[in-house]
Amino acid sequence: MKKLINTADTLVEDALNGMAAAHPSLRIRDQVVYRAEGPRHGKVGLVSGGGSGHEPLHAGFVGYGMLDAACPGEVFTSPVPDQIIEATRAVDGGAGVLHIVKNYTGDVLNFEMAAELVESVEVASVLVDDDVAVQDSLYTAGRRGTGATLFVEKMAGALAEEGAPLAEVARVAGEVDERSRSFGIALSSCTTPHAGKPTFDLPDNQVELGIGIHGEPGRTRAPMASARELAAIAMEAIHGDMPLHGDLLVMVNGMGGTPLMELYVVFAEVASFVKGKGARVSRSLVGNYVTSLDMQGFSVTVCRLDDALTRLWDAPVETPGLRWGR
Amino acid sequence: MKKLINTADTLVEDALNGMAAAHPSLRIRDQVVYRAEGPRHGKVGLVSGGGSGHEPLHAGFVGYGMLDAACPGEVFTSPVPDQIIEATRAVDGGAGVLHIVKNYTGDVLNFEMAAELVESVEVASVLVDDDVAVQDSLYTAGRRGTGATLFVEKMAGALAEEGAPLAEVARVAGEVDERSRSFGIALSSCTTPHAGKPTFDLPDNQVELGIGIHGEPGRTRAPMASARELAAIAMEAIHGDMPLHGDLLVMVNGMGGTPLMELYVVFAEVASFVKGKGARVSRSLVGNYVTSLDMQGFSVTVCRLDDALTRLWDAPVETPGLRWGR
Amino acid sequence: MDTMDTGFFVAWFEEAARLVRRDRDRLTELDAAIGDADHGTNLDRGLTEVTKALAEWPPSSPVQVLSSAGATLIRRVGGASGPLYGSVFRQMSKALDTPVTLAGFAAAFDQGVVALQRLGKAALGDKTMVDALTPASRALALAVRDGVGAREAFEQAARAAAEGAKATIPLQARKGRASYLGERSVGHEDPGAASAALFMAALATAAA
Amino acid sequence: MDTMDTGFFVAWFEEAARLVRRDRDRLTELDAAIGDADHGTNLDRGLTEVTKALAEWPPSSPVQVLSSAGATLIRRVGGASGPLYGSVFRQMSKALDTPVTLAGFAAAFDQGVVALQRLGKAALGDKTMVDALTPASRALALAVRDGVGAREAFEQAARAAAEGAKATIPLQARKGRASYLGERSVGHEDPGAASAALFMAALATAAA
Ligand SMILES: Nc1ncnc2c1ncn2[C@@H]1O[C@H](COP(=O)(O)OP(=O)(O)O)[C@@H](O)[C@H]1O
Ligand SMILES: Nc1ncnc2c1ncn2[C@@H]1O[C@H](COP(=O)(O)OP(=O)(O)O)[C@@H](O)[C@H]1O
Ligand SMILES: [Mg+2]
Ligand SMILES: [Mg+2]
Ligand SMILES: [Mg+2]
Ligand SMILES: [Mg+2]
Repeated sequence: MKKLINTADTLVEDALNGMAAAHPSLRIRDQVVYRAEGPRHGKVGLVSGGGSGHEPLHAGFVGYGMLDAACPGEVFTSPVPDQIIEATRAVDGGAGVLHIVKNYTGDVLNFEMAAELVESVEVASVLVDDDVAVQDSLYTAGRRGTGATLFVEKMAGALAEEGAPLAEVARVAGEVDERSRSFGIALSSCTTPHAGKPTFDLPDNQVELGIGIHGEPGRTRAPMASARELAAIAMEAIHGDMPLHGDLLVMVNGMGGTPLMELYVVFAEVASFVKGKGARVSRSLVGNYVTSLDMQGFSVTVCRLDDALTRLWDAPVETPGLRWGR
Repeated sequence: MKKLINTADTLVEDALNGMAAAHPSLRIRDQVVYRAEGPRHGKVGLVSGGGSGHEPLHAGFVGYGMLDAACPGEVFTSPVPDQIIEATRAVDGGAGVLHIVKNYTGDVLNFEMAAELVESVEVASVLVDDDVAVQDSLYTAGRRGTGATLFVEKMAGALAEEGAPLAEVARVAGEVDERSRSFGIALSSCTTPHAGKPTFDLPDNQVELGIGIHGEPGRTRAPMASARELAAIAMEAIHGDMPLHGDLLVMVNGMGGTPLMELYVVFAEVASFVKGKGARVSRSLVGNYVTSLDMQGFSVTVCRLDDALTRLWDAPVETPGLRWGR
Repeated sequence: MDTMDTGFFVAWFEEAARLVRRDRDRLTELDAAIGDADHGTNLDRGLTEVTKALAEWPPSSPVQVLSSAGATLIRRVGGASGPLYGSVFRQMSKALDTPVTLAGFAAAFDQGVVALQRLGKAALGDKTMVDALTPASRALALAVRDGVGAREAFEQAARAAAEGAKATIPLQARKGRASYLGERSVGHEDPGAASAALFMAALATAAA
Repeated sequence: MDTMDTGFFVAWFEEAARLVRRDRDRLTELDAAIGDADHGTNLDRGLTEVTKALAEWPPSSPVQVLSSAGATLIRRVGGASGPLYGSVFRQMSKALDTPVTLAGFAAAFDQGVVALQRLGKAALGDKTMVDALTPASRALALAVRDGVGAREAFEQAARAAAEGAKATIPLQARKGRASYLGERSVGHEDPGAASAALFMAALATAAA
């Protein structure tokens, strides 16, 4: 294993120091990342968080039009309640705070504990669970939260920026999640710095289908195939769960180790699949946004837009990881 | 080798189709990427190009405030004169065209041939050669063009957007190059789709120092070390060539396969090195901008800013790969 | 050992920290197979903090040891296991009567396991730490009923936990990250059950 | 074979295309060692286009074969080798007198090598294709002087090119991408010199 780190134990801290040095728009304190300018009176505060290793998610999405604070945990480990409590108090502008939580047992438990313990701040929370690879049943922890997290953060962030009340921001956040589906495919395992070796072994002629974002193995293995075939597998899984029609926001997301060039190849296939179903790619995003360290592979996330959501997507955003309109 | 491609032979074409589908602001014709809106009368046109595999460079930097056209070649192979001629003619708004050329024999020869053959368009050209790892002497092809290409494209692009004449745009482009230095370090080799295996073998305890951006081996090997030590090696090489002082634009660039988190760790070390020399990081960029397919590693590029260049850097830009102010 | 004093509880966590440090890589490897390869690191980080806190602010009662350990695990581990283990010990601290008899310990421990199940909603057989902790709790209850001594009781609990952990191997996970794997989770020991067995082994050692 | 006709020139490029296709991976591997692992692919792509163009628009003279091949290489290869090889054949086409005698061929070929050196500024010993093409050109000139027949002359040129290519192994590169490697370029055959040797081998075969 070769990694650009000082020590595995200081990785998160060192990376946050780098973020602070690179982005004067951020302020970082006690492993929480804030907008430098602090909370705005009357605006709903948005707090998200989760394990590190998914950069730019979440810390890279702190800024105008998106999050007010992000709580990064250790690599692939949910943050602890202290961070979340601290962040929630700090970003409250008197209008309450929305917790954006990916549906993992760890994230859910730590955010729940924090929400119980934080006092004097009205807290609502939205659970993101967009991954169609996992059956949502009594026999699983429910669908994972993956790529749609970015959509929720962006659109809820835009709405909060406009001054909408907490209940409305929470409602729209939930709506974005409900209208979103994801599916991920890995070509290689990632290597966590503490483990020091790949989480799983994957032969050269196989891929993992239905991966999450913690470098965990997927639901099944399949033979390695062309970009066209792999894109079709992901899109069929999504389309089977939520038939594609109308205007779509489509993200082809890299897992961290896949060249942008290849993500564009996948996007071309995804776009032609969408067209083939009579739907329309009306907004898109191609790049490394919700990653799993150095894993090679991609995920597709689709959100069915309406006019209101399109407007929220298009609204100005100014964060290290996503920026337009300012 | 596992890659998200259909075939190695169609890779560039497939990726460009994906770019076209993802970015309505681009128009792609005969393997040249243009701004969709076409040339603006009286504005100097900016054309760059080079091998593919460095995405988002160059095609991802086509748009307002940067390039007017990019000519992508095959993977790691300079474009051919036809592309450059076609692009040069298409983007001319009557004020002439600047060719931004990285100093590689292939790029230089193909752009030179194109410049000779293109008729009725005034062409100037700037050669980017910022890589301090290569000695600039009679016994080499001269310093390579690497990360500074992005700086040149951004700042010359901003100046062209303001309506400056060709000679002035070319002069400033050259000035940016002169004030910029880079050094790159690889932790792993990349794999080109045609070769199908890593370009070089690198033991787990070694790194390549002084790499370019074509996946070629570097000047020497050194033992694998901490982010702090590797950053110091890169920065000492740069500082030894161009003593750091004053306000600096600093880019920590990933080679394509390195997680963003690790790039931030490197950036923290680079920033503290700069501070230690009494200079100041006044602008920065951290991410995958000038890549070598799936190579793991990083490069640092430093540009000594003055007020005029800072203003050009800060000016609005709207491209798939770099965007702010609009 | 008729009653368990503060030193006993401190020894318990120190030994647990030692065992988890020793088996950190094994726990992480178990988690790599059906999870995200962080369980050993998570718990090692947490228990290191627990022993540090116990050394810095020496507790004056068993209840304090448990509440300090519970709070530290919640505050320092993160992930699923942090709040879950933290809740076990926090609830135990609330339910514990002093002086601590074996019967009192067993009752409080059972309350801890109940709190864990309330929080995590995992049932026996879902392939989680519950599959090691529930048999351990049952073993303690039986030992109390049968009038077995503390040392022997803790050894029986440790054995039950170890067997419970091993028995997770053929199960399909229904809770936590491993549940995403569906049938592929079969054939691997649950990392949380494995670490729970270490907690119970530490208990036996502390009593020995 | 007193003079060389259009068919001979077509056969030359067809054989060159065949050899480069056959040795594509070897050329790419040579380029991987001291360059960027694309020389085999580059040249294979270019020569495939050359033979396609020659088939689609059958040339009616040796000059047309050379100018078509030169233009196609410039228009389809890219990289350093595209313009360089393209210039050799384009210049050769300009300098060629018909009917093509061995002396005429040798003189035109030498003009091609001169054009290559004008463009690339590489001298003998810089570890480039020049190190294979210059000895080949010299061998042709000597054969003309000594009145050797064409077939024999081309074989001598092919041998000289092959030897020139091998002789690049101990050299340190001073031009092209390999020059960035400094001393590390020593010990490897230059890929462009190796492909130049294939061009000359193809010439000998076309004449056989
Ligand atoms: N709902 C739950 N109830 C009980 N135990 C659980 C539950 N979810 C997960 N666990 C336990 O937590 C362990 C994983 O802990 P850890 O790896 O530290 O956290 P994470 O899964 O967040 O990475 C599992 O092996 C399992 O024993
Ligand atoms: N200046 C030069 N003069 C002559 N030949 C050169 C020069 N630069 C490079 N070459 C030749 O080109 C070959 C490399 O070609 P190729 O790999 O196709 O292009 P690139 O170097 O652009 O990837 C080298 O092996 C060398 O023989
Ligand atoms: Mg985890
Ligand atoms: Mg090349
Ligand atoms: Mg885990
Ligand atoms: Mg090459």
